[in-house]
Order: sequence, then C-alpha cells, then structure tokens
Amino acid sequence: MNGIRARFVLHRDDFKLESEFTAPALGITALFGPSGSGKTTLLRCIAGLERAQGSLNVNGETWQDEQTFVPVHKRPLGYVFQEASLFPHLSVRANLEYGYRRTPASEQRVKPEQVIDWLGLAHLVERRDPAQLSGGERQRVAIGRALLTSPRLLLMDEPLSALDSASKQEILPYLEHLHRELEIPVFYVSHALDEVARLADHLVLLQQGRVIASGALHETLARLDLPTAHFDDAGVVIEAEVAAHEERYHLTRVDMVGGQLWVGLLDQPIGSSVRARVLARDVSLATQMPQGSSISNILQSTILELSDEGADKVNVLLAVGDSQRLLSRITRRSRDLLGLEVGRVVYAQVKSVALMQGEKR
Amino acid sequence: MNGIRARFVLHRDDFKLESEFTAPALGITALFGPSGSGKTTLLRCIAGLERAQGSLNVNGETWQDEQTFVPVHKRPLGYVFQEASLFPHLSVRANLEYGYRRTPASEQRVKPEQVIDWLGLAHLVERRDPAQLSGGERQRVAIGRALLTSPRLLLMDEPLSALDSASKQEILPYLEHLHRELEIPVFYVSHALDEVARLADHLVLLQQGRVIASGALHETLARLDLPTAHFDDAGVVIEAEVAAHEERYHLTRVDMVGGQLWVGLLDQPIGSSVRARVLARDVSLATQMPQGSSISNILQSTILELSDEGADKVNVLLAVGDSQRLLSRITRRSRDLLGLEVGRVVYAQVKSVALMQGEKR
Amino acid sequence: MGLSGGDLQAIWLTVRLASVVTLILLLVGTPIAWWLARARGRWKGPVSAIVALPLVLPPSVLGFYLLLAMGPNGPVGHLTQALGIGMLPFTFWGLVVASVFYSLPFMVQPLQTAFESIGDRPLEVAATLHASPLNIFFSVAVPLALPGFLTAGILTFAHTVGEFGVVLMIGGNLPGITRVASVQIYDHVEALEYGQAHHLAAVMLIFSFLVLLVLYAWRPTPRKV
Amino acid sequence: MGLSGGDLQAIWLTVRLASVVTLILLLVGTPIAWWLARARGRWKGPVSAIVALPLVLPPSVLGFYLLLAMGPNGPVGHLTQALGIGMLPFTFWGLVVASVFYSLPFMVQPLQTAFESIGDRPLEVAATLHASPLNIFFSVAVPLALPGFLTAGILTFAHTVGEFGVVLMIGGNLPGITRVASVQIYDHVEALEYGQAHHLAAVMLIFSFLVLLVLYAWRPTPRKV
Amino acid sequence: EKITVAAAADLKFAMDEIVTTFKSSNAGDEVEVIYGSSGKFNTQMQQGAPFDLFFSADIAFPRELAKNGLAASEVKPYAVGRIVLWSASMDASKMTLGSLTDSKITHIAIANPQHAPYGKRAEEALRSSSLWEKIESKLVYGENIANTAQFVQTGNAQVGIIALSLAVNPELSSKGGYYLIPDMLHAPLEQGFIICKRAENSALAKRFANYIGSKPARAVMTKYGFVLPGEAVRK
Ligand SMILES: Nc1ncnc2c1ncn2[C@@H]1O[C@H](COP(=O)(O)OP(=O)(O)OP(=O)(O)O)[C@@H](O)[C@H]1O
Ligand SMILES: Nc1ncnc2c1ncn2[C@@H]1O[C@H](COP(=O)(O)OP(=O)(O)OP(=O)(O)O)[C@@H](O)[C@H]1O
Ligand code: MOO
Ligand SMILES: [Mg+2]
Ligand SMILES: [Mg+2]
Repeated sequence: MNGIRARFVLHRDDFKLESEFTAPALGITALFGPSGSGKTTLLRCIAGLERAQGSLNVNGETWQDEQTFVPVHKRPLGYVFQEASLFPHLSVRANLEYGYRRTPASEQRVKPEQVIDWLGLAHLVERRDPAQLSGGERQRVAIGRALLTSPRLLLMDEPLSALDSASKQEILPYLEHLHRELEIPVFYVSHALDEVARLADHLVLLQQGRVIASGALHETLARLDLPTAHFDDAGVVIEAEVAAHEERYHLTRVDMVGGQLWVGLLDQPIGSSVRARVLARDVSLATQMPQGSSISNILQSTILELSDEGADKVNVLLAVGDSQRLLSRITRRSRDLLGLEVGRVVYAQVKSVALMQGEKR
Repeated sequence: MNGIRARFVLHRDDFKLESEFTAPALGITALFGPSGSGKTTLLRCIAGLERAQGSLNVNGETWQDEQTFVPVHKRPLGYVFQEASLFPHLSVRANLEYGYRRTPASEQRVKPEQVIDWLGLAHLVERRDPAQLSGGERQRVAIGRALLTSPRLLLMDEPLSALDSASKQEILPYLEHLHRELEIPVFYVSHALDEVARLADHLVLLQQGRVIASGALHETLARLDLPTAHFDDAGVVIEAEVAAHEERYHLTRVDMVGGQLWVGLLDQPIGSSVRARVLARDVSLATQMPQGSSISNILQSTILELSDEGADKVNVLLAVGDSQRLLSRITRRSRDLLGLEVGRVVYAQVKSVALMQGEKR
Repeated sequence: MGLSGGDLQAIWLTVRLASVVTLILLLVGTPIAWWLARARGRWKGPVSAIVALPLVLPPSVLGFYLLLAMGPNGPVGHLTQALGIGMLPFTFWGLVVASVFYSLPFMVQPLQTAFESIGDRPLEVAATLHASPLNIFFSVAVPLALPGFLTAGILTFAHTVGEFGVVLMIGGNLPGITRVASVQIYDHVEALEYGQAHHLAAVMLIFSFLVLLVLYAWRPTPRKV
Repeated sequence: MGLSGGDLQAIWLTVRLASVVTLILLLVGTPIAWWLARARGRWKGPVSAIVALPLVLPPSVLGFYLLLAMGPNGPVGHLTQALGIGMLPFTFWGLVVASVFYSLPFMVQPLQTAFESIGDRPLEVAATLHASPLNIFFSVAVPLALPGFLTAGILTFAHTVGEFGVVLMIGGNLPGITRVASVQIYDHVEALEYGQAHHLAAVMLIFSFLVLLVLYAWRPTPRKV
Repeated sequence: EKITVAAAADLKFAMDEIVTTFKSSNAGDEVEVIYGSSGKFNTQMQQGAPFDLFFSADIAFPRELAKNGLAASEVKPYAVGRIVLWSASMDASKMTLGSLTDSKITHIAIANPQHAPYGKRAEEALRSSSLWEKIESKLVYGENIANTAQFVQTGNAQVGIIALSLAVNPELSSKGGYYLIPDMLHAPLEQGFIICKRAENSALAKRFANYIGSKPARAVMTKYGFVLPGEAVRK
C-alpha cells in the first residue's frame, strides 16, 4: 500500500484533534489552516511526539495502530520545529551533524557540505554558540539539521516564517528539488498560500482540529467553496509543458491545455513538464481580444462559475480548454459592466505567472 | 527636536553594527533587511538591551549618549520579541497585564479588554499555561502584552511572522490604527515587503549592519537602485483622496495626482486621504487605451526610467501627472514589442490595488 | 508516643532552629545566589569558592573555630560583647549563627543553578515591560526559580536538622537551649538508652518523611515556553 | 609544611574517600535524578522524599544505625558475610558505603533540578534526529546539565570531606584506613594540640579553596537558545 | 535554684543515681547533668561554657582550668577509675589481657589514647603487658569511652577496654561479663572536679560539691566500681 494514511484523535483541554486524511507517497503535502487549528499538533502526532489514538501508515509501514507505536527515534523522519530549537551546547556544525552521525552511512543521501551550501550556512558553520545566531540563521540551521538525517518523511513546521523573502527565494528551490532528489514525502505547515502553492502537490486543510478538505493541490485550489478561495492570494496551479525558448528575451513558451503562456526562460528541455501558479488577482478578463498590451499571456476561456467575494469582488472560475481551470478575481462592477455570466467566453489576461521549475511527479 | 535620531556602533565576533538614521516622530518605520543584517540587534540597541556605543534621541528626550544611558525599564517603549517569550509561570491574562500593571494609570491609554478583543484572544485569556498555546497564539499574546504598556515607542521584531494570513489581515488594521490612536512611533522589523508597504511610513534598509537607505516609504520604494526594487513584490505607495462612492458595486473612487483609481468601498467620507499600494507586477502597460477589459484602473503615464530586472524582466518607473510615481514590471519582450523607451506615454493598467484604510499623517 | 519531655523539647528546638536558619538563609543566600548567577566578572569564581568552603570543613572543626571566634577572646566575641549582645556560644542564637554559616552553601548552590537556568530572555522581556530590576527579581526570577527555592529550602532545613558536630561544639548540649534532636539521640545512644534513641530517631524519620513528601508533592517542575 | 605523616595520610585518605564516593554517587545518583526529573507519576514524591531522608538524620545517629546494620548481627552484616566480603565497619569500604548513603541527596538534588530545567524540547528534537533514549541522555541531557553535574559533584565531594559523625561511628579511627582529615583535626583539638589542628585545618581550607576556585572558574553557566 | 553539671561519660550511671538521691533530700533544687568527653568540656569551658561544676575523667583538665583562673574551688579528686576488658559475645570474665592475641579476635576497641583518659590507660596497660605491638593492628579507637563500648556492644569489636563504671551497668554486664584489668598495669585514672567560676556564689553548687564527698554519694560511686580517694584498691 503506497501513500500515507493517517487517523488521529487527541483531546486537549479546549482543543480536539480529530483528523483523518491520506497523502501521496511522494511530493509535498501542505498542512494549511489558521492559527490554533492543530497543524503543529498533527505534525507532532505524525512524528510520534504525541501519543494520540489512531493509526498511521507510511508507504506500507505501520508506524502506529492499536498494537504498534514506533518510538520517535526509530521513525525515519526529519522534523523542523516551529521554533528552531538548536542544541545550545553544540556548535553550529555539531548541530548540523547531530542527526547525520546517527544515520547509518548506507542511508546518508545528503552530505553536510551540500546542505551547508544550499542553505547558505558556510559563514556560520564554525560558530560556537548557536544562541548568537539571528532568527533566520537559526531556522536555516534547523532545516539543514533535519535534512541531514536523510529522512524518508520530512515534517516541516513553518520552516520559512523567520526568513526574509530573499532567503526564502534561495531556499525554496532546494526544498522543491529536495523531495524529488530524496524521493521522500514532505509535510509542510505554512501560513503562506504562495509558499504552499509553490511547493505543495497535495493540500490538507485544517480547521479547529478537523480536516475540512484534502486533495491534489490544483483541484483543491480551484474550489470556490473552500476558505482558500477567499485568500488575498487565491489562485490555481497549472500543469504545462515546455514548448519553445526565446533566448533573446529570455523567455520560454509553455503549452497547457487550451492555450500557451510566456514565462521567464527555463533551463529545461523542450517537452519537459512544468508547474505554474496563477493568482486570481493577476487574471483580468476582457470581452474582446486585447491589443497593444504588455500582457503577453492571453487565454481564451469559458466562465464556469461566479461567486461573490466580499462586498465588492467576484471570483470567477474559468475553463481553459476542457480540463484546465483558472481563477480570476474582478470587481462586481467589472462583471456588470462586461456583462459576465456563466457560459460566456472571455479573454483571460494573465499578468504574472509564478513558475515552479522542474517536473512534478 | 522632533523625531528619532539614532547612531549605534556595536562590534560582535563576525558582525559589526554601524547604523545611523533618523525616523519621523510619528508613524511606522520599517527596519528591512536580509536575515542576519542586524535588525534585531538594532532594535535591541534602541531598547537599551545592548549597550552599544552611540546616541539615541526620541522626540527630544535623550535615551543614550556619552553621559546618559536610560535603563531599559525606564524607557517608555513596548517590545515584541522575535520569539514570543511569554512568561511561563503566568497565565495568559497575567502575561497580558504584566506591563499594564506597571504602567501608571494616568498613562494607560489602552485597556486589556480592548486588546484582547483586537487580537482575538478572548478564548485564550483564561488559559493557565502559555506553553500550551500554538505558535500564532503565543505571538498574539506577546503583541498584546507590549501594547498594554501604552508605550511611547513601539518596537516590533517580526511580530506577524508566526501568523496565518487571515490572522494577519485581522491584526494589521489594528496595528495601522494603533500608532495613530496612541500617536506613537513604531519600529517594525519585517521580512515581508507587503507588510512593510502596508504599514510603514518610513523605511530603513539594513545590509550587513549598515543603513543603506532611509527615507519616506513612497520615495524609497520608488527607487530602482535599491534592493527593494528587485523584490517579487516590489511596488509603490500612492497617496490619494476619496472622491466618490459607488454603493451598488461597493466601490470607491479615489483621486490621485494625474488620475483616479477604483478600489473596494471605503468607509470614509469624501475628501479624506487614503494610501494604496500598487505592486510592479500588477501594473501592465499598453500603448493604446485598452477596451472592454475587466481592468478598470487605467492611468495615463510617462516612462521615466527603464532598468533590467534579471534576464527576462524590466522594471519601468512611470510618472503619473507630475509627481506621482508608479512601478511596472514587464517582460523584456513586451518592452521591445511595444517599443517602450524613456519619455514615451503609455497606459498603465493597474490590476489590483491594496488599500491601507484611513488617513496617514 | 514513648517520647520523654526532653525528647519533645529537643524536637521543638530542632524545628525552631532549622526554621530560623532557613529563613535567615533565604534572606542572606538569595541575593548572593542571584549575584553569582548574574555575575560575569572575575569575582564570581572566588566568591563561589568561599561560599562553598563551609562544606569542606568538618563540622566539628568548624564548630571549634567558631567557638574560638565567638568566645570571649575571639573577634566575633569581642564584637558581640561590644554590641552588648553578650556571648553567642552556648545560646540558641549562637547555634543559629553557626548553622547559618554551616548551611550557607546548601541554600546558595541550588538557588544559583535555578537562577542561572532562567536565562536572560525573561528578564529582558520584563525590563521592556517597565519592571525595575528589583521588581523583575520578585515577579519573574523568583517565581521561575521556585523549584530551586524549594530544593534549597529543603536542603538547608534538613541539613540544619541533621547538624551535629557544630552544635555539639558550640551549643554545649544545654537542654531547651541548644540540645537539639540530633544531640539528644546521640546522648541516648551514648547512655546506652537504645530504646529511647530508636524511638526518637523513628519519630524524626517519619515526621521528616511526611514533611518531605508533602513538599515534594507540591514542588513544581521548572517551566518552559 | 608543618604537617605530620599522620596528617598527610589523613588528607590523602580523605581525598581518596571523597573521590570514590563522588564517583560511585555519579553512577548511582544520575539515573535516580534523571528518573525523578522525568517522572510524572505518583511514585515521584515518595522516592524524592526517601532520597532526601539521609539529610535529616544526624550523622552520628546515621552512623550508629549503620554500625548496627553492618555489624555481625545486622542485616547488612549478614549479607556481607554471606558474600564473603567480611565486615564493613572499621574498613575503608565501610566508610564508602556509609558516605554514599549519607551524601546521596547532595548528588541527586542538584542533578534533578538541572535535568528538569532542560525542558522537553531538546529531548524531542534529539529523538527526531534518531537519537535513542540512552543516546539522548548522554548527548543532550548530560551536556546541558553540566553545570548541575559540577554543582552536584562539588557538593558531594565537599560534603564527604566534611563528614565526621558517621566516620567517627563507623570508622574506628584507624590511621591510614579510616582516620580521615576531619577526624584527625578533631583528635588534635581534643588532645589540645591546637597548633597541629590549626595547621591541618589551614592546609585543608587553602587546598579546598584552590580546588573550588579552579572548578568554579571552569564551570559553565546553563545555556539557552 | 538550678545548676548545670558537666560530667565525663564514664560517670553516666553513677552520677544519675547520685543526682536522684541528692534531689530527694534537696527538694526544689534542680541539677542538670550533661555527659560528654572530658576533653571537649575542657575546650568549651575555656570559651565560657555555662557549667557550674565540671567532673572530668582526668584530673589534668580541671587542673588546667584552675590554672587559667576558671575555677571557683580547688581541684578536688573524687574517684579513681578502673578499666576492664569487656565483651558482648564472649565471656570476658574468663579472659585476661593475654587472650587478646587470640586469632578469633579481630577487633579490639579502646578509647582514643590521644585524648580520652580511659584510652590512655588502656594503652599503658597493654604496653606494660607487652601486648601492644602484637595487637595494635586489631585496635579500633572510640571517640570516648561510651562510643568505645558501642563498638563492642554492636559486636563489631569482639572485645574492648572500657570503664568499669559502664561495665557494671546491667545493660552491659548481662551480656558477657568483664575482666578487671589490674591497676598496677597503668597509671591511676585520677578523676577530679571543680566548681566553675560562674558558680562562685551558688550555694547549690557548693552543696552539691559537698554532697559528692558524703556517704550516700560515695556508696554509689563504689557501687559503680570507682575507687574513692583515700581508699585502698579492693582487689
Ligand atoms: N498541551 C495543550 N493543552 C491544551 N491545549 C493545547 C495544548 N497544546 C496545544 N493546545 C491548543 O491546541 C490548539 C492547536 O494548537 P497547535 O499548536 O496545533 O496549532 P497550530 O495550528 O500549529 O497553530 P499556529 O499556526 O499558531 O502554530 C491551540 O488552540 C492550542 O492552544
Ligand atoms: N552575541 C553575538 N555574538 C556574535 N554574533 C552575533 C551575536 N548576536 C548576533 N550576532 C550576529 O549578528 C548578525 C545580526 O544578527 P541579528 O539578530 O541582528 O539579525 P537579524 O537582522 O535580526 O536577522 P533575522 O532576520 O534572521 O532575525 C547575525 O549574523 C548574527 O549571527
Ligand atoms: O572523657 Mo571520657 O569519660 O574518656 O569520654
Ligand atoms: Mg503551530
Ligand atoms: Mg532578527
């Protein structure tokens, strides 16, 4: 049996975790939910740090059920805690290597120097006292420390929240690559929808200790009935294929179901598949084909669903071709001015596309 | 002498803080810089937690110079630490009220119940053990605790990084109001440019312990030579005035120098001034007036400056009217296709506008 | 109960002595421990060592030197006489002074460890919340070091109860004044009154066990956030 | 140096006794302290209280009961004879056993406080990094509790050096075997050889001070991240 | 009126009895007796201990105190002590000093000769019997004479040399009996007392001091095996 199947029940004073979900055997599963919804608690249950009732099966191995409870240190997982929690008595390097040394050589699939390089830790690694690191520095060391156990399941509790966007942009690609290189599933807690959309393949939505939705990222994000649709950065994920490179402008054309998009030049061969994120607020609609605009990505599409977003906005679910979905967020005024309704064909102008390089799955 | 004038020199093993800047007497000053650039260290110097060399003058009061060093507890400031650092031996309520009780009644300008309400802490306030709070819950309590000292200078070290965007959206307006209600200056450390743009009036950019730029937010953000211009969410801030309300569509028209923008309905009288943020990536350019588009905000503008952004993009600085600046980020390809160059008049399509309600200064 | 009047008197005296000593040491030892926990300078080592010294001195020897010092020809004796207090040896307060000296490390050491393990952050936070250093100490350091206070209190109290060599030297074994339980049991033993010795020892043991049990049940563990 | 051969022998014996006892108690006391620090159940209180009990018993009384227990008619005596070890009183190892018993709380209490103040987090982190419970103990708990170990070691060592009542009772004052420095000084005092007593006491004090100074200079303060 | 008497440990049983009889004829007076080692009392007296009378097991101590002006009376000898060989596990009455070389005897308890008067005399007796070298390795030393008796009573030392005044106590004599060591083997255990300086004006102290020389008191002392000053050795 492949994939991860989890069911946990845990009662706390005011809080009740009653979660059941499955997640794919590979790829990144985002645990997403408001503060206090039980994300950390759920992660702790998976790690075995909480003795919840229930069961957990990871790629065919039972880590927990009525009879079994594999102790934490025997679970081949890496855990990045919400607070960095470095060992104060160890140097930065010793912190990094703590788990590495405790991983059998045959299972070591990443080397300290690799991780130090990825996470930009070279100038910190000889520091003696981790208490003197800045908040972001500490968090990067904690990430590296977890990676160096070459885990078969990686649990990350908001690992990037202490990082500035530049560091984030540097680390994200590695995290993206990582789970593919290591071929491991990752559970990723995050508040940031853009991080989630960029990284995750699968989404588990939590609310007050319960799983309110769980499914493939692009499906879940395209649902107008979920809280995610109301986010400022609501949007969809598009699977596409590299079709052409235009070196002069440093652009790449990717083809998707029902259309094509120009994106920044990709270092990937023609034919490879890529993933792109398109935010609802970046998609404007026009009833006629726009002319002379700096927006080069225009997709002909059909309106599938309209749903009010607050008092002034409307979320519009679009079909591009038969299967590709797109979300657009426009003002109610524009909807009325343009007379938009279900079934109408419109031109979706995509102002910007966030690209997640490399193939997914 | 009004305003805050600070100069600090502090040497650490590998790190050297040598910062000098001034900040306005009112409003929010953002301390912005990459991880390890010295933001926390600078904040600690201001609070008096580090005995740096230098001087600090806050609205005419000298907190530090060669002769003076006002001890931390006598500085009328509130400090939200990067980690929540709640008192483990006190209940949530006692944590909140710790500073409140130590503030003379005559200076108490916020009440616990107000803050509990603002920060959505009502269901947590009777909890005994703060160790059982979730990461975000802890951080909100820490913010409330600092606010309740009714500080005359508020120092916040990434107070929102542990919060999900919904909580953030709930708290941000209060922070916006706060410094105006309390009429206090705020120093705000953040990695998130959108938070900064939304909140700050003034920006201090740090790099490796040095201040590389300091100035009014809208001026600093419109500079193409600063690192901020390269951010994903680079953009400008626009000062405008409420001109008309269209209740039917829940929209408000605001007038700015050189044009007008439609934004979500504002609960503010005609004539009041507002602030809006426009991201570079939300601004597309067209050489002819677009027709039949869902984009309702189109501003005629003149190209002031073009600057390459990475290999495939271009940042375009635009003048709307004589004084308003706008940033647009387009592909190099579009630039060439449309033949954009300095001096050319173009139509800036603004896909989305983030509004910071209420008047600034 | 099988305890003589002398036994009860001795127990009562012991409890009184240990309580007074623990109380005084709380007042004296706490600031020393706090200073030691926060100090960084070069005085920290020597002061720590001096505080620990009474540990090393055999109680009988300590008692002997205290007797010399507090006696009519000793410096402390001169002082107390000049102050009109009279002589300390062979009085209850003489025992108190000697025990305070003797038990000092048992108060200071656990407190110091407890204070140290608080770390800087809670104190910094309190300072930014307008708590003065003294107020920080009482509202943050003391509550956070509570388990340490309990450990220190128990060690001090128990050590004073168990004190013998010093008391014998400096107390003179005076019933009702300086004949504490430890000496009383010893006297029973020496006089071959084993039955009475067993009795008194058993009562002390059981009583102490119950007190300790209550204290430990109530003792909080150090807390973290 | 003004020290007689007997004095030197006594000092050497004292150092040897205190070292052996400290070592044994490190081995015995550490697991007890660790268990007490982590335990949550109903046994924690009673065990804590029992560990603290030797504190309350006057050393002379403790010594007397140990003499009874380890004597030819006592249970321990029966045991040691059955094991072919012979009788413990009046031997070095008898002193060791008595001192281990006597100094137990001084090892356990500071260690327990130190272990407790580590909190759960570092141990959880280590577990997720594949460290087994035993490995966590040695690679995380022990290093983080290092200041506690030093405090505990110093208290135990010093307390054994200063031990007197128990030694007197159970040692038989045998030169080179059980006549430790505390007894030696006492004998000098009792024999009115004040000069020699002063000498030996001074040497012990200075020596102890220096040792403590070195230890405290080297002692780390508990660390936080 | 009330007085506090410091008395050597060997007087424990005898003095208790004397005080009881003294009180029966002096109703209302209180006599508190503290027992301990003579050497310690000496040290404490030097530092102003609040004792009214001091009965030492060695007359040298009161003599020294008198020399230092701490006595309110002259030093009065009150008894001469005797030492015995005593055992709790064997019949010591059938032993002599020579029996100590028996290999079954592994530990012999004596009081510390360095400072305990009874210990000093025990050493002298052993030396003059030329046994010291042979048995020295078996000796264990008690802090005072009562402590020494405990070593024997608990069986940790098979035999000990203790005060006759203790050995006649039923607690001890019932066990194994004793052998009185001939007093020509050691210097006499001359014991003496003084009235202390602070009791200079205490009538009770004087009365009690006088009572020690009285017939009933002397009878008690004799009962506990003390040889009284001016009397011949009985055996
Ligand atoms: N030991 C505990 N006892 C009682 N309640 C607890 C305990 N631990 C956590 N909780 C509560 O359970 C809820 C879920 O906590 P959890 O830490 O899992 O939230 P989270 O989703 O990780 O939130 P955040 O995003 O703020 O970190 C919170 O309301 C918290 O207060
Ligand atoms: N006590 C110290 N000794 C030596 N170096 C230190 C000390 N404290 C901080 N530093 C270093 O100083 C630099 C600035 O630290 P600071 O905490 O101010 O960064 P920051 O801008 O707040 O970063 P972040 O966004 O990651 O929190 C870091 O490189 C840090 O490692
Ligand atoms: O002075 Mo004593 O009677 O040998 O103990
Ligand atoms: Mg959490
Ligand atoms: Mg920081």
